[in-house]
Amino acid sequence: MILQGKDIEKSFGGLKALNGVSFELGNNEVLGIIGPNGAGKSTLFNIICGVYSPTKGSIHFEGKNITGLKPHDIARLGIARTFQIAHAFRDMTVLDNILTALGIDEYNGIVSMFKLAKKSDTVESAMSYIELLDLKDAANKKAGELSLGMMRRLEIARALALRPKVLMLDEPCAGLSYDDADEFINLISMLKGQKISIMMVEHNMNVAMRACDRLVVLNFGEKIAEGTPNEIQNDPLVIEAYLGKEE
Amino acid sequence: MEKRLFSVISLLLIALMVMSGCSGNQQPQQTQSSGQQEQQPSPSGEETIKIGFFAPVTGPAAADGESALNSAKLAVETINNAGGILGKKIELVDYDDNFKAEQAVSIAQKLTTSDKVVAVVSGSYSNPTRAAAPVYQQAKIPMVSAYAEHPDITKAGDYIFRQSFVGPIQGRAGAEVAVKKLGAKKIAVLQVDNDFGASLVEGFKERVAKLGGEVISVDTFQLGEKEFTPLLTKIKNENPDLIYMVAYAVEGSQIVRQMKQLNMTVQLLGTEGIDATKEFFGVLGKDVEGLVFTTNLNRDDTRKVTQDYIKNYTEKYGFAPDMVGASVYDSFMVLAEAIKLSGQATPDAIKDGMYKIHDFDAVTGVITSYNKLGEVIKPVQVQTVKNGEIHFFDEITDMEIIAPPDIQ
Amino acid sequence: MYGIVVAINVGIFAILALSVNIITGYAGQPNLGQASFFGIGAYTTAILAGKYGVGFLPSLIISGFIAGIVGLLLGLASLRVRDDFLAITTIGFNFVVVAIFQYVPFFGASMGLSIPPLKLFGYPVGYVGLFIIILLLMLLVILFTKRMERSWIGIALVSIRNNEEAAESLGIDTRKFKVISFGIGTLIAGFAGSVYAYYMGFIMSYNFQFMTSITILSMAVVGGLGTIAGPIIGAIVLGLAPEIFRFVSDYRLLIYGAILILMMSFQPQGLVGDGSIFANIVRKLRPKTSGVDQ
Amino acid sequence: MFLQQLVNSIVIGSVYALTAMGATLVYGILRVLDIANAGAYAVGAYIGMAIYALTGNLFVSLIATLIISGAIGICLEKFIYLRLLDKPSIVPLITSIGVFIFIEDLLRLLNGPYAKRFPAKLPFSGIQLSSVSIPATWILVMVVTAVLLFILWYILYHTRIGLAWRATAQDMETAKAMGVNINLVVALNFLLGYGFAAVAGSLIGIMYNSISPTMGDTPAYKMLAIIVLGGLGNPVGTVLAALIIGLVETFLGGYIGFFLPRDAIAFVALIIMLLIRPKGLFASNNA
Repeated sequence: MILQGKDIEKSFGGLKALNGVSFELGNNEVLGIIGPNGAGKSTLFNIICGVYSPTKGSIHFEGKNITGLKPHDIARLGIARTFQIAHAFRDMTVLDNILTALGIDEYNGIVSMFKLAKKSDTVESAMSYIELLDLKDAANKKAGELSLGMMRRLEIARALALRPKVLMLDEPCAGLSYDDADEFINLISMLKGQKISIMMVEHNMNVAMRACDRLVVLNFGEKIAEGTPNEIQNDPLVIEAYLGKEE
Repeated sequence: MEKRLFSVISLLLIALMVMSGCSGNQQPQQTQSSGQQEQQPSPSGEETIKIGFFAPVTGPAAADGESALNSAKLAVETINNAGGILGKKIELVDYDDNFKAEQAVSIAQKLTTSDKVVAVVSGSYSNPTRAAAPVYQQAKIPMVSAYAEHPDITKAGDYIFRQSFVGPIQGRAGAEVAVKKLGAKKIAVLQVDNDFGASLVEGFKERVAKLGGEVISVDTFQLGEKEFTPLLTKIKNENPDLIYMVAYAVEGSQIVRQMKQLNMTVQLLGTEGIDATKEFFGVLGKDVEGLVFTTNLNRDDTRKVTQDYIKNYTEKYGFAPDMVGASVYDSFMVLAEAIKLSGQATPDAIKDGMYKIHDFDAVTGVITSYNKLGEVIKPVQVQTVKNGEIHFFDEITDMEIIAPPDIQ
Repeated sequence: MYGIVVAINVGIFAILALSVNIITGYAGQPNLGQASFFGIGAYTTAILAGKYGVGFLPSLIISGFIAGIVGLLLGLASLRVRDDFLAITTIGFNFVVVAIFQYVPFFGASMGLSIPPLKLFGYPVGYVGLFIIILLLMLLVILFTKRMERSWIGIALVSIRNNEEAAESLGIDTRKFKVISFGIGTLIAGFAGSVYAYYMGFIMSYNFQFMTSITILSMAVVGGLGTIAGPIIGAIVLGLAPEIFRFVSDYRLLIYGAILILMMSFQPQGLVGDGSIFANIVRKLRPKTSGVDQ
Repeated sequence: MFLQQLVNSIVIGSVYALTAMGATLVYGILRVLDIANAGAYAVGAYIGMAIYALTGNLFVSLIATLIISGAIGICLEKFIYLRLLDKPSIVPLITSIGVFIFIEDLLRLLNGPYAKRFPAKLPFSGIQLSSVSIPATWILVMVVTAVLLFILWYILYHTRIGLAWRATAQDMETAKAMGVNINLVVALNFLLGYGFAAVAGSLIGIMYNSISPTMGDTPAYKMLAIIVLGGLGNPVGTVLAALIIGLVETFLGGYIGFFLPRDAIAFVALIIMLLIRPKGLFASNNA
């Protein structure tokens, strides 16, 4: 087990967005968080990444309590993330986008931050991530000029460049075509081969079923089910949560 | 990457060369600054005497700038129509400083090096004039400051003169009028917060104390302020005998109007700052009856220079001149007189001529002389408004009051 | 001589435009109060050199550091506000600083402060000497910015400008870097202020008003934010405009306003900014380089 | 004295409210800090004076000022602002400063630098209640401000176009998706935004009996402080903030005297407020 959440509670004003949610992410596992709109998926995701701090409960990473740390601290510990809405650095080239992540060890010191960034070995290492995600032709293009699918790949490449132990993906397939989504699922299995644990929020059931080893289902801020895709598929509570609205 | 840095630097150098080239073209044979200041014939062949001028024609003080420029043009026209000086015509080289000290400094350089004027009149405020004064001093080109008040201006050196009273003199004169003529004991001061306001109030407070009056409150406001009711309501409550208002026309006119709106009838004493026919009296019309103010232009002066100036200005521009205009006009007349006295139109001769001026008949009164610091010695005029017109009220000639600071 | 004086003016404003460029151009934090740090630098020098007879180099350095420290503090305070709120906070800061200069007698209040002419090793430094000092200072600033652009801090700042959340997710402490950018940008403005004080010989609070901040920022924007050549070219164009258009003196401001409108309408990236006509030409002419530093 | 100062502060506050309303409206929709709105303020004073001199009817001249200046605003929007919306916010800001400088200097060239009178004859006279005086011009300012703000409030909260305005102010993309005619909303916004500023300019001209090309200088930045205090783009907040600033300035000046320039007071208040409530005194909750 690499990442663990215990009884996480979060309220905004009077509204409870999360109510006592716990989860565990095993080593080299792909865990999916699913649930209907407003279930609290994104809130949970943002709490893990340090954007919000929980009202109650705690997060542990490799046994260490990381509750309330800032996003940049969490990134430095080895938890990388992507965003639901593409967050590429649009004015920067694809290469520079990746470089940004490679500087993670240099941003702390006032001297080291003035070290040259584009040393040949750093650029080489950046190029390896670019090649890994098949972005080589676009390496010197501005990120803002990329297609949505490419931008998502860029974000994943950038997150991987942090050399994380855990990769958090926020609806990585939203807005992608069927083919792109397919490609994405292949990518996930490739990453698994590289000993990275993955936790993803996914709205698209189909993608979640295919990509994940295990799923956690949220509804109205509470965990209503947990298990393998097969178990979840047949869970009456889950079916009700997803289809209940149609009544 | 390196290449780009070089291209930036070379671009910069090219720009600089172009710039220095520009100024170089205008003065091909002059490599050293202000070495020999011989009077040179103008390119047209006709010999002229070039006099430089700068004023805030654009920007927040554009109204004073225009008054100043109008009078500068009128002065040059008047002199030239009378045959010029020493048989030569005057050529006006005028610039707009946009109310900015930086621009006044570059204008000073332009006037002294590329335009090669023999003397300069400042038609601007203290900040630009004060910043430019050392440049003229260093270039050894005499400059006459027409109406800037800052005491330090003339301290730049012996080539710098002032045509208006240095701040504290007018303040002392105001105190004299307030206490002795208007019989005020308790006085409230309402002051614009800049060097003009500060230096006048300094002299005023000192003299009021000496004469046994009391300044019960000093309130300041910033340039461009329009709303005085909070301050006036406060002053009304203090019930003073007189309000000493050190303000410019725009603010001063609002003070008068708002006093009226608040039914305040207390006597008001103003300064030359409000002496702007268009800006102050134009806006107020007949609402300023009984106002008394210190200035340097006496409208009832029967001397021909003054009456001619008022008449010619009004004819040319369609409205009556103000203190700013009169001071600028006089600055040119004084320079012309200095040239006549020394018989030569070179900067050094003009400077020496300025110190020789004695009992000169200027629009703004008879100038006794300029002291060693370059400060003018002349009486302070006190004017009042009667039936919507500006008239003589008093004249302060007491040397104890009007003697400017001098080099010890 | 006139050319030199104009060049000094342009040079000082080029340094200022470069300084605001670090905060607004690279880090993307709007700053409409840069003139206040320019003023803090100038007033520090006026007090040190004018009142206490401190020499040029110590005055220059202390002026820069005081401006930089105040800038750090403003940067810290500004972390609570963003974008347009930050823009207006910096305007407010400018007004408060000018008010302090204008009212506190120690700062000369409404009478301003005088600065003795600059002397080095006992010899007076004329305009030419001052111009060389300004060129050197500008060169230092350019070299520094260049280095910054190519190092991790430059990448961090640009990433913050692009997307704060994403930068944070990559281990960049955005708060720290924003504050650092304020510190560096205002430090440079303080240096510019110090030289300006020597150049003018006399300063008043009016010189450091909000409108001066606008002038500085306009130069950086018109030239091209986030580039090095941009602010310099902007300072040259907008700095020379009032001098070039002297022959139409009455219409000078009108033309100045029109330049701003036209530039922003047709070249909002600035004259040499990314995607401007000029930058595209350069991009086409130049062979592709990998941009690797050895 | 207290009552008099209270009346003073209400007049000052109403003037601020009307002046800042234009910039608030523009910000509410376009998210542009519109310094040029202060240009409309000065233009409005000149147009108002010219039409009043022509017709002698104050009511007609105020309405005409509103419409003509509003039309100028729509032109600025169509030809300048609309194409800058996707640019970084600094670009429209610098543009609006350019427009402001241009307008101010154009006024100086057309009308000369000297202040001019705006002597309007009012159909009623001032009020004198024991020690409190309320001049006729003040009554005019307060009444016109109240009427205009009421009309604005009615449009915003009780008409379909007002609903569309509020939807657009919340989120322009969503409003567009929901079928709101964005062009119409933006045009109305500029009509009112510039119209209000122009009427404010006219009223100030009458109140001080003085108009000059540079009269927009102070409002140009002061209204920024007020619209931020009011929560940037929140019309109701702007009115409250304007009244509060009027009150604070008056009572500080009236009892202690100004230890800072009056404008600095507004900005000090602003900075303190931003440090305590970073989104403005009256920021709407969903901001």
